[in-house]
Amino acid sequence: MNKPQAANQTYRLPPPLFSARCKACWFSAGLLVLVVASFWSLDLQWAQFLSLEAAQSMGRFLAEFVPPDTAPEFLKKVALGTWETLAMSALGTLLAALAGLALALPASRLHEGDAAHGRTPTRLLLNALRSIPELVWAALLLISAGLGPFAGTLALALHTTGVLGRLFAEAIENAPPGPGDALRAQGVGNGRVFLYATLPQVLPQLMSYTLYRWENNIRAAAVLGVVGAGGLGQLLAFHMGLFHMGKTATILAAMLLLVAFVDAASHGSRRLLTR
Amino acid sequence: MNTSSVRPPTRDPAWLGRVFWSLAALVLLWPLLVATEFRPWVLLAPESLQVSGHFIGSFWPLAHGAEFLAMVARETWRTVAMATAGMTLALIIALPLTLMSTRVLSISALAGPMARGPFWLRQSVRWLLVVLRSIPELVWALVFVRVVGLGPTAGVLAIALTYGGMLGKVYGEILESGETDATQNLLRNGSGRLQAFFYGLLPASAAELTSYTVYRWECAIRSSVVLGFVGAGGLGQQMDNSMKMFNGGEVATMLLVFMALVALADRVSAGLRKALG
Amino acid sequence: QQVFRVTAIPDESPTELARKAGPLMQYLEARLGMKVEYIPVTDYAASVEALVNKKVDMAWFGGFTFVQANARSGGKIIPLVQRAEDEKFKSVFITSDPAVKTLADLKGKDVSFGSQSSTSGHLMPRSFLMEAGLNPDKDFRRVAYSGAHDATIAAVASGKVQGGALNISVWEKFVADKKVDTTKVRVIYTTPPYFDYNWSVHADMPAATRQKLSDAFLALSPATPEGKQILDLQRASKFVPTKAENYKGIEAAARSGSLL
Amino acid sequence: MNIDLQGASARHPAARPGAAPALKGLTLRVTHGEQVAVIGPSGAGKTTLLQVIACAMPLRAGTLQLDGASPWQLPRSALQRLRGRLFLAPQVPPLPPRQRVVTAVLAGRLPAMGLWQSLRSLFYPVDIPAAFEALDRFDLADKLFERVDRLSGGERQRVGLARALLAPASLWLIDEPLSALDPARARQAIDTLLAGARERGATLVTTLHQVEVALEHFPRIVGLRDGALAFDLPAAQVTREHLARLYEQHEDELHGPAPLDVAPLPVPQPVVMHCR
Amino acid sequence: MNIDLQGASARHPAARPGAAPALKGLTLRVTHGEQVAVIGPSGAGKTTLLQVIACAMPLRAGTLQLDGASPWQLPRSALQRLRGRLFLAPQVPPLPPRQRVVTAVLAGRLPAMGLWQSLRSLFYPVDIPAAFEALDRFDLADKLFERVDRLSGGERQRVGLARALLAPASLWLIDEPLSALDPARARQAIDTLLAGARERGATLVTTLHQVEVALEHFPRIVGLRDGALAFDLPAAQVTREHLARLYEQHEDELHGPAPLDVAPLPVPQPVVMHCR
Ligand SMILES: Nc1ncnc2c1ncn2[C@@H]1O[C@H](COP(=O)(O)OP(=O)(O)OP(=O)(O)O)[C@@H](O)[C@H]1O
Ligand SMILES: Nc1ncnc2c1ncn2[C@@H]1O[C@H](COP(=O)(O)OP(=O)(O)OP(=O)(O)O)[C@@H](O)[C@H]1O
Ligand SMILES: [Mg+2]
Ligand SMILES: [Mg+2]
Repeated sequence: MNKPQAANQTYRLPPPLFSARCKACWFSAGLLVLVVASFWSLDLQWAQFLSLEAAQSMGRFLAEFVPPDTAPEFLKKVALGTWETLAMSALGTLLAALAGLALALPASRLHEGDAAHGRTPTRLLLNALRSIPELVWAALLLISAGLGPFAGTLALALHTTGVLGRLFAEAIENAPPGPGDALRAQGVGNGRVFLYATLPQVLPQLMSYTLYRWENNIRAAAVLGVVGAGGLGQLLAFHMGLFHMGKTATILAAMLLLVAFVDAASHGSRRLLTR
Repeated sequence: MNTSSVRPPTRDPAWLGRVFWSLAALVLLWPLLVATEFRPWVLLAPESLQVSGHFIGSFWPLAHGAEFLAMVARETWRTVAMATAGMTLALIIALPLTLMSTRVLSISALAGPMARGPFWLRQSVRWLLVVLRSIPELVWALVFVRVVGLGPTAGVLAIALTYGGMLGKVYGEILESGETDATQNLLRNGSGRLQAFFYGLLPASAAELTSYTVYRWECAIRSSVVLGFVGAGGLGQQMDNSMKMFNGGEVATMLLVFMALVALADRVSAGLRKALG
Repeated sequence: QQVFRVTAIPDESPTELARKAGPLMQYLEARLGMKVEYIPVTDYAASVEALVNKKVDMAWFGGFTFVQANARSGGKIIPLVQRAEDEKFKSVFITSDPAVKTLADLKGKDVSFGSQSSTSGHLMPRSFLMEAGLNPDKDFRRVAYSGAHDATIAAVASGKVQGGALNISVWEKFVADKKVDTTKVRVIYTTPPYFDYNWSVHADMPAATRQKLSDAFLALSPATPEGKQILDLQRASKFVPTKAENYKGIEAAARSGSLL
Repeated sequence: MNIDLQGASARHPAARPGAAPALKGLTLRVTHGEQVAVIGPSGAGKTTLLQVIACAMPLRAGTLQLDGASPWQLPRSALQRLRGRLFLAPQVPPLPPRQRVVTAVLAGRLPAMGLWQSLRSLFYPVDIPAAFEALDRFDLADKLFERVDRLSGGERQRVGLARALLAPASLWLIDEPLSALDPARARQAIDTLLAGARERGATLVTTLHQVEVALEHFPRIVGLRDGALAFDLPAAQVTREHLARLYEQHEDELHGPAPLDVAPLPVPQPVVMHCR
Repeated sequence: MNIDLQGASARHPAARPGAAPALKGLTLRVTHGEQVAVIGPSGAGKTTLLQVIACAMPLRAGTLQLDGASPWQLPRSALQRLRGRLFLAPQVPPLPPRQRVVTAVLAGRLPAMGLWQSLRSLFYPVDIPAAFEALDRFDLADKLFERVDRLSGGERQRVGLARALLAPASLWLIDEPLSALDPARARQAIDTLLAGARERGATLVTTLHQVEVALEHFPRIVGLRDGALAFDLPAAQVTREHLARLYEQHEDELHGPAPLDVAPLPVPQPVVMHCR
């Protein structure tokens, strides 16, 4: 057929990626140094961890967990704490998803020619929200919102807004531009391009980010209890501190169930969405 | 040509479902608001405004004694080192588990449902990941602290276990949510799983995987701060003290350090994305 | 054994504890003739586990933590000495709310204890509240655990909670050092006395070492400059011997509050 | 809408530095209501040309005027209004997966809908009959409530085309409308597009690879090669030689005889031009 | 590779419950080295047929045998080995963005490469000359190191086709290879595919919308309509009536004369069949 003659075959070799490749070398070297320095400077005592003695005391410790406390009164308390944790994390995440979406739009460059004036300040705000751990937010908010789950909910919402806002913005920026460009060429404004072209593409991703954040927040909600923001965490800190191992076991089991439940819910919703 | 004999439908068949689900969402929301005592107006009550205003006012001046700053620098490094070491171990746990659990890389799932064996393997890996991450790192740390005593080992191990679970899961989700046509085409043409991963899946989601990893590293820093609260040392312990004592200046300085760390992580992430994109 | 390790329950901020421990460790080093190391912890339970598992040789316990350690080790923890003040220790309830005058006024308010494992910050105040007919779990709006006595003062002073219960000696020190504004934060109730803190060791410790240790503590006197410095830091007039029976009352209180 | 492109050059922003520009010095005028087919080999710059006209890509050199106005000099709101009068159907139908056909088709009408109405339409499609009718003209009415990612390739392409019928546009830019269609559906699609544009008085610029279809249905043919104009003639005047030269392979010496046996061309027929 | 499909029915798993199956009771035998073109209206089930043969979709009813073996009864490793001998080029080229052309083309050879070699190839392409030669046969050698998302539509399609030349396959299943190509490139592509398959002794099954190309180049034509076989004839025996009936619109009464004026068909020429 049209098979070219060998004599005419010329091809270029790949462009020498020397500079780029070396950037990569530098980066890898830096990363390696960081990792090595971390392990070295912490002087981790693996020997102590892997010793027979440690295994024994670990075994003893775990043995104390049985039998879990199943007194009905205590179970009621745990159920209440579980519900409070669930509500805190769910509402916190919901608020954060709404606020995050609202902030993600100004924080992303929606298309190539977008000047995106609000991008830098919005990202700064998101970073500030995100860099403060939930626990610290909770401690700050406990002062003005009073003890209890409301402060915890707000703390989760604030921190998670920062996280989700950034993740959403990145998902939006990474969405395939084709559908959006087609509408934009028709003069449709940014908001509606988002609703009709970008959102249907990124929605599963946004949902799965939100759902996975929800799982995170359940664990965070447990931590929040330690500073007095209610939920399972408060019970956990109390009983673990007092060596009530049976009760601790019950609480941990409740936590596991809760996360497994959220995991299943998240998985199910994702399946529904990507069907 | 377009005088249709078929009459256009007058109703959207999806309508009823939509109304139902919107109402259901509203009905579900109510008990949540009750359970969390959602009363935003208490934030604006004069006494709480005064209390929080007073505390925020004490943020200035920032604590900047040389000794304090040196301590903060030392503890910051400790925190970062704990996070880095924990993340390294977490990656070692997560990578093989991810490859084992991704549905896209399942050959038997190329057509219809997955075969029994691989399905249960995947499912058990998923469960392992669930167990690893459902116990908060704080609890792992409390357990380890009790068993082997204090120090960073407990913190590093706690981060490694929880984050291994989380990374494994989210990597899987990222890989499955992207475009999978290319990967499936490779598998269908008979390539191996790892080959399909490197040639089809990875190029499509490398940027996202990297930025998620950097983000997790940043989360690990925050976690090691939280672990400081139970005695793993680092910035968290100092933060705990200053918070408890309402020492606004110290709190503010440390908050600024957090922000700087997060900004650094962000910068790294953006740079990597650019290099990979 | 090369190093003698000591720890203390974190009832105050760790920096403060480390400051208090310094001179005492030096003194013990001289008396025992071996290196003494102070290991700070941030968790009451961790200090209990540390002595029970012999990760440390001696620990500064509150009454309740001692009872816990004794129970967990099967009665193998021995209290050596305590401060003279600890024989009749007290707790105080403080408030910053002008409307609160008596314990009963705390009903429906937010109240903060110290750590849940604290004797003077939680167990005894709770026990006396129960005697006064108040059930903290039902009658207060919310119960918080600040974790340490000084943190309780800070929480009350900032208005985060309306009431707090803490160790009287920390309170008196804060008042003496003028670290708290007494026009705003006042004491509304002081509890009857009870036995509290002690220095405990594990029963597996050789009797000779135990003897040396208690001798060292009992020999501390305000007459020598070194003794005075240590006793001041420990907020003690002198150390006296103690025994496990002294803590039966606390154990009973813990059991009746189902905290043990 | 009138298009006036003078000496237009354009490069893709992501193109590598050494690469030739995708359009070089192209001059083209299309008057109101005209129907033009753009043909040319793969990589000639047809898609780029449509993008330039759709104001989706600025020019490196030269000028573009739409109805006498330079779009890139307009204030943003005016540019946006101008774009509302354009309709660009890309080569690959730009359909977000999981969207339903009815929503995807109604999206063509977005420039004419208020914000509130377009929000409402996400919950309950505003004008089902219109969407139905547009789809019906492409023989696809039965897929009205199907999800777009469950359609076959040709069905998807027709959904993309049906959008045009709902767009409030006076310039249609359609990129390879027939690529995934069988001959009968292709004929129907091109008839519908031509008739639709004619009914609305819209200018129609279409790129095509089906030379016979172009010659048969379009009064005017623009040949593009390597980003430059190869010819711009009434369909009746396009000869086999024109086409052979247009599609000639790049490595001339290698494929000596190939360019001349371009697919058997139908004898071009003079076409009655309605709206010229 | 021999294909033996008996009474095959298939449904897409995501299809709505009421929808008709995409393939209904299809029987088709293709012997080793044969070259078959599948034609039919949009939505007829052509893509589905290729997917079924490629073992990408299980059958609802009927049987599939490849070289005498039932793929779905094979153990998994054997099935994967079997797949290594298939090559399926989807309708839309499955190219991950950001990948370079050379890597995308070499990916066709993955089944024949060890893991280590394929990893190495990510850093430095293993066989640049092979990729170059494959691309050159599609007139695309100059884009060897371009990124795939910076190609024009037709270029991307040809990258997808060039993979076939590197695949160690004895059955090529190519879905609409010409949709985005101009006539000259289309002819070149089809020539290359036919010659490539012949050289390797591979069976070739291609879906096509270009009826003339199918009739001219393929010895055997399979007509598919509504998931069922409309005809299965040597190219020389396919008549205008066959085609008219094949592409007839669904709403017959609406488009009375349309089906008969299917695009001008070239007179079918008997073709010498080499590998039958
Ligand atoms: N996004 C892009 N970035 C860089 N270069 C591009 C991009 N898109 C196309 N090109 C290059 O620009 C030139 C013109 O491309 P264009 O898409 O306009 O061709 P076309 O005529 O539409 O071809 P086809 O018929 O294959 O669709 C080609 O050489 C192509 O490689
Ligand atoms: N993923 C899917 N889910 C559900 N139904 C589908 C899916 N893909 C295709 N279908 C339906 O199956 C039928 C056959 O589709 P198929 O893709 O095989 O058609 P085709 O002959 O390739 O058409 P075209 O020429 O348009 O590509 C069509 O009615 C189509 O709507
Ligand atoms: Mg194009
Ligand atoms: Mg198809």
